[in-house]
Amino acid sequence: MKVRIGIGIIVFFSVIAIIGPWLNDLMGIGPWKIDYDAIAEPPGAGHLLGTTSQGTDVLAQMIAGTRNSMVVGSVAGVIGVILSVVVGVTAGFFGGKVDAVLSFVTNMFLVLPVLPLTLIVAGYVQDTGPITIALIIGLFGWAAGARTLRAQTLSLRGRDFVMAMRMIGESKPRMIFVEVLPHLAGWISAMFLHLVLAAILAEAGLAFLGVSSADTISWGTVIDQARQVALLNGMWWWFVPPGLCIALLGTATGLVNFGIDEVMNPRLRTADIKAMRKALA
Amino acid sequence: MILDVKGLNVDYITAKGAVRAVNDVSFQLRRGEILGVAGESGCGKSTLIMALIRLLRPPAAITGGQVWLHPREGEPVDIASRTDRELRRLRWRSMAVVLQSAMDALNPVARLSAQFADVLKEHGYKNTEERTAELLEMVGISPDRARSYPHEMSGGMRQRAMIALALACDPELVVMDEPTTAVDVVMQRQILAQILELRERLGFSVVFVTHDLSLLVELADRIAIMYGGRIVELGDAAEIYRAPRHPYTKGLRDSFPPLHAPVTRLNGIPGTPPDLRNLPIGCAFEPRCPRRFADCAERRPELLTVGDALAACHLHDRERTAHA
Amino acid sequence: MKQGRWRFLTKRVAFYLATSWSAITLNFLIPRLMPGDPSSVIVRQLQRQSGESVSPEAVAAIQKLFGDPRAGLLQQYWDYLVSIARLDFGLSVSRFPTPVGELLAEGLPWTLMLVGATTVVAFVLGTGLGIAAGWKPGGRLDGFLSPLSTFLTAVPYFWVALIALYVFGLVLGWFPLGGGYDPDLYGRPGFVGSVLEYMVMPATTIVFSAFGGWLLGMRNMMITTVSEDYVLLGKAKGLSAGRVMFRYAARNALLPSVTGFAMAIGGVLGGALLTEIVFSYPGIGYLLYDAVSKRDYPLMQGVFLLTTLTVLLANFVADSVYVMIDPRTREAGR
Amino acid sequence: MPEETPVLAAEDVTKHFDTGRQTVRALENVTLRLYRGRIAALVGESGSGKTTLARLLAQFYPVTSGEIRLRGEVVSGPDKDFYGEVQLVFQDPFASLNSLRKVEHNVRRALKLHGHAADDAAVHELLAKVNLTPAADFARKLPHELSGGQRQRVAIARALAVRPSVLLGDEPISMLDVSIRLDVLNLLARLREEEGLALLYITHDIASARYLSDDIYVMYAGQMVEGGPAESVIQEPKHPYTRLLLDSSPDPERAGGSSAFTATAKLGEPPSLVDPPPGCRFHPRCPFAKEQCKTSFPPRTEFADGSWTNCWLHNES
Repeated sequence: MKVRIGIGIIVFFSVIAIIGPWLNDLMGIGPWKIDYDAIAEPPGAGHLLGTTSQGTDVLAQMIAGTRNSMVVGSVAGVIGVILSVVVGVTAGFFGGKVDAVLSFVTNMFLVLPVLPLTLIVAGYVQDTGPITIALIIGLFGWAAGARTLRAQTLSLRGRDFVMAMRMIGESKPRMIFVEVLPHLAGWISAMFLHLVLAAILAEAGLAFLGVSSADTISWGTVIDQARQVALLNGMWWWFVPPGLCIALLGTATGLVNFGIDEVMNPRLRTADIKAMRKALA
Repeated sequence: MILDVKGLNVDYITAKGAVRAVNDVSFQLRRGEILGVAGESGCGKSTLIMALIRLLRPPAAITGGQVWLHPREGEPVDIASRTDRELRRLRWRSMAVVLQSAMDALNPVARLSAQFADVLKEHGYKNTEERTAELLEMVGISPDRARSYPHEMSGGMRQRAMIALALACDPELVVMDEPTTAVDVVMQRQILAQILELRERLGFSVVFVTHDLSLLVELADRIAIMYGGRIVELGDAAEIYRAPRHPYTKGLRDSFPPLHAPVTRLNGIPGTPPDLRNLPIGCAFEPRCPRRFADCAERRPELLTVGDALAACHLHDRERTAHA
Repeated sequence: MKQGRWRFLTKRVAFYLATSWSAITLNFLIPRLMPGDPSSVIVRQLQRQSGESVSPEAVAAIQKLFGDPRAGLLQQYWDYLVSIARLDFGLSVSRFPTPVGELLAEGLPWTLMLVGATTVVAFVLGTGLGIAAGWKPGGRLDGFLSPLSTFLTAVPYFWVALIALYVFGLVLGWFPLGGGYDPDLYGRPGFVGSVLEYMVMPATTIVFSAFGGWLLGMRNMMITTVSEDYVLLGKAKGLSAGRVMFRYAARNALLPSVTGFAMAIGGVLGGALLTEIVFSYPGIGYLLYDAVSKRDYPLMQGVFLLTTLTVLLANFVADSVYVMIDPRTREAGR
Repeated sequence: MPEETPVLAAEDVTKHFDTGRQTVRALENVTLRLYRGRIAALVGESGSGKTTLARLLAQFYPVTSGEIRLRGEVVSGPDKDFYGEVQLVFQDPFASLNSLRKVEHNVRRALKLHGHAADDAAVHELLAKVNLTPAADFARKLPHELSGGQRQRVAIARALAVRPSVLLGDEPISMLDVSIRLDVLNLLARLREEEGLALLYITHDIASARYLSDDIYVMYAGQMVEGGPAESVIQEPKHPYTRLLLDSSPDPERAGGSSAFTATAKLGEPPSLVDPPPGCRFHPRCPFAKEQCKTSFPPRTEFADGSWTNCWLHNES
């Protein structure tokens, strides 16, 4: 049930991200379109979520922002997952010196605070569009995942079935891809969702600090602009929706991860315990 | 008599439904007696003894029957119906437990001394250090090991410490869940010898669960054989070994190659243990039984007196009717 | 036994020293990895931004930070290391000619106070509630706290801060809108009280956003630990439920939480810096905002180094705590 | 003992594990030879080195000194040809099969990698050989749908698929339910008959060693202390440790009531292999230990019934 709600929310935002521009056209609104008759207007019939101090439609901005936030999240997620799989699985599977070096690098990235590091790099890079931001976040956010995957791979590698397959002469690539990686599917998907959320949060944080490009709209940039004007003028409808969207998407990934955790660690399944209490009551 | 179990049922209750792991089990345990419980994995033997001391983990729960404990002092208590709070008074003073792996059962972050001290204090002992030393010496561990953490001891030592811990408050009943499975044969023998000796000295009763029937024959006074959640045979240990009444007991006995007697070809028990979610209508052992006949698939045999023992097998219906 | 602990800690110290060195080196390399000569790029950027020419002193400050481009890279690196060793982080461009070190020294106590206090409170609160939720999984408390925490961990810190500022600062007017203390009381009797008053909102929002993560982690570990044999034995011994819950279950379930500190502290710190900005709190976060918006690179890099070293130190503290509470401290480390 | 060349042999093998600060002396100068069509049992407690010896024979790691010989040739390292001849069956059938792969995957890969026909018929034939019938049904099952005994059969079928001449069984039945252990032992005995395999059966259960094997070897703390035809080792143990092992094993036949366990002699525990006792490593626990035992490991004494032991008690002359 939890998992279904989570997946539902994720699918909803993904669909909005894909069809956003058409949806805006369909409703006759646009993120840059200025309605001079409705400046700083609270939610109402004309503008469902109200307008900004410049007279742009908040709903249209949210819809347009969904795409960029989701792009940052998924690009960073993909990059982070690839890096953590490559580093973690390689370190865990081959062990020895390879492991020593990779683990050191992983542990280092793990303790370096990501936000200031991202900020420094983003500060120097001239282009601060969503893809660049996503690249930087992905590049610095893989360490926790790599650490988990290394530990899991290490334990898998020591299992008898891997030894047994080695004894019948299975090749290393097949061993990694056919015998070991499928066991990590749960971890990898949990990690991906985690990274997506972390990236969206990080992007919003960067935008909040002013590191974003002027011609893109994301949930983060909406909050950033709203902060400067909306707060003092009591325009809650401007800064509440973007944060709520981030929180909703984040909750959704959390809910899905609950489900993944329960599959991987059956002790966490609470449904059975509830059923028992009910039966005995 | 220390324990009187009447019609005990234990279910595993999950979102998909309930599975009965212990089914209508009744027996009595005498003071100072060692009762062995043997059977294959999944037969319900471990669940049974954990139910006896109300230590079941969710989703297992007692769903029927009574477990009457007759303490030295005071009225008999039905353990199955008391609240956890009420049971606390009885725990460790009247009933203690030894688990299969001491490595898992001892708190990894506490010294041995602390794990003795907390239970001793809880039950009103004053000189906890002295008592701990005495207990450790009883199982052949030097008292200065009390300062050790579990991971600093050998497997055999941990297991003996676990037994010493179980005896800390001079219990009347000790249930033991495969306490020697994790140690080597030589250590197993030392531990079993110690259990027998301490039982002589201290007079506690034991319910001892194991999959190793050959070991029980030497250790236990009586043996209960479980299959598919039920007791299928219960009798004197030597008797069970010499003349098993139930074909399952016989199969189990013949699963152990002899140590000194001439070797003959043995076959164990073909087939697999029953699926508790889907038990046969008749005798649960029927599909694997070498001596099954028509009745076995249709009616479930009751656990009835056969000679000096109890057995649940239709083979003895015939004897009984023939005698009658 | 004791030896094992010392060996473990020595290894960790070596690791943190190596990591600090890497962070310092990274700080040196990043600007130099950018295309072109970093100082002139930055000067040009500053000019474009402010629309007026950059003062020669500022140019000199920037050049000092990025080294004389004519000198070899190794020479630059050496000069850089020497100045870091003297705690010389260069001069701020936006508040020229204040040394970066001075600015950081002003901001650090505020941030340490805010982040230190909130981290401790969030950890204790989250872990405590996690113990309670995990003790009875699927129970009423768990059914309420787990979804709530899932939501809270997903909410951006600064957004919570904005809402708090709007509701409690603007609408209700309960708390001051920003700053670290009442400037009128500076150096006068009510100063400490005003510091506390100004801290309430930022601290509360940080705790509010951070404790959910600890709660979920602890809950899951607690559930896993509760089904261990030693917890069952605690119950079998007839000990009180509270004793079993704390001495047997929670005591063991806590270990991974301490290890997980490394991953969490960086995030909490990042969130706290953003929260400072919302409340115009005079700490490192506000400096960082200034640095970013005014392209004050020396200050930015100073903040990066300082936060990194602080996080490493916090991690070392966590490691030391771990060594004290886990007698098995593994030799391999993590 | 036959005079032919052993199929697989460990000759004077020593194995020390270096863990950085400590050296674990797991195996000292051990010799073990496996012959075609014969079953040798290796008996000992945990820490005796029996699993280490099996893993050296299977080339999981290199020897510290001595050599592993395959048909008389020194083996230099694990390669495909070696594993075409030597296979090992693990103790835990829950761990030795990939839980995400069907039964047929295991067997089919083994067949394919060693250049044998890997069609359904070949897979089913192998499964039938280990009594997994109907083979077509079992081939499509996942490990969690099988009982422990059935899984162990799959593991054996996978090992047989490469058509090995040596099968090393590392406690292959100790994790199985009592009632099906004999089934697996009987299967191993049949494979020896039908395929002429050389078999090593590692166990801590000396009664099952006697049931299955032709020869029994006894190890203690990394040293080989006794060996010979199964019956002579069981009925007339020469080494005090073998006697201790036999006396400790449960034996219902011995039962004169519960008297069997009443001797509470403090029998001690096996020594640490980091700092093992000098000489015969059993001497601290041996009731017959002499000065000699504490200083040097005894040479081998051979007996007329084909058995031998390394014990100073039998080396008076």
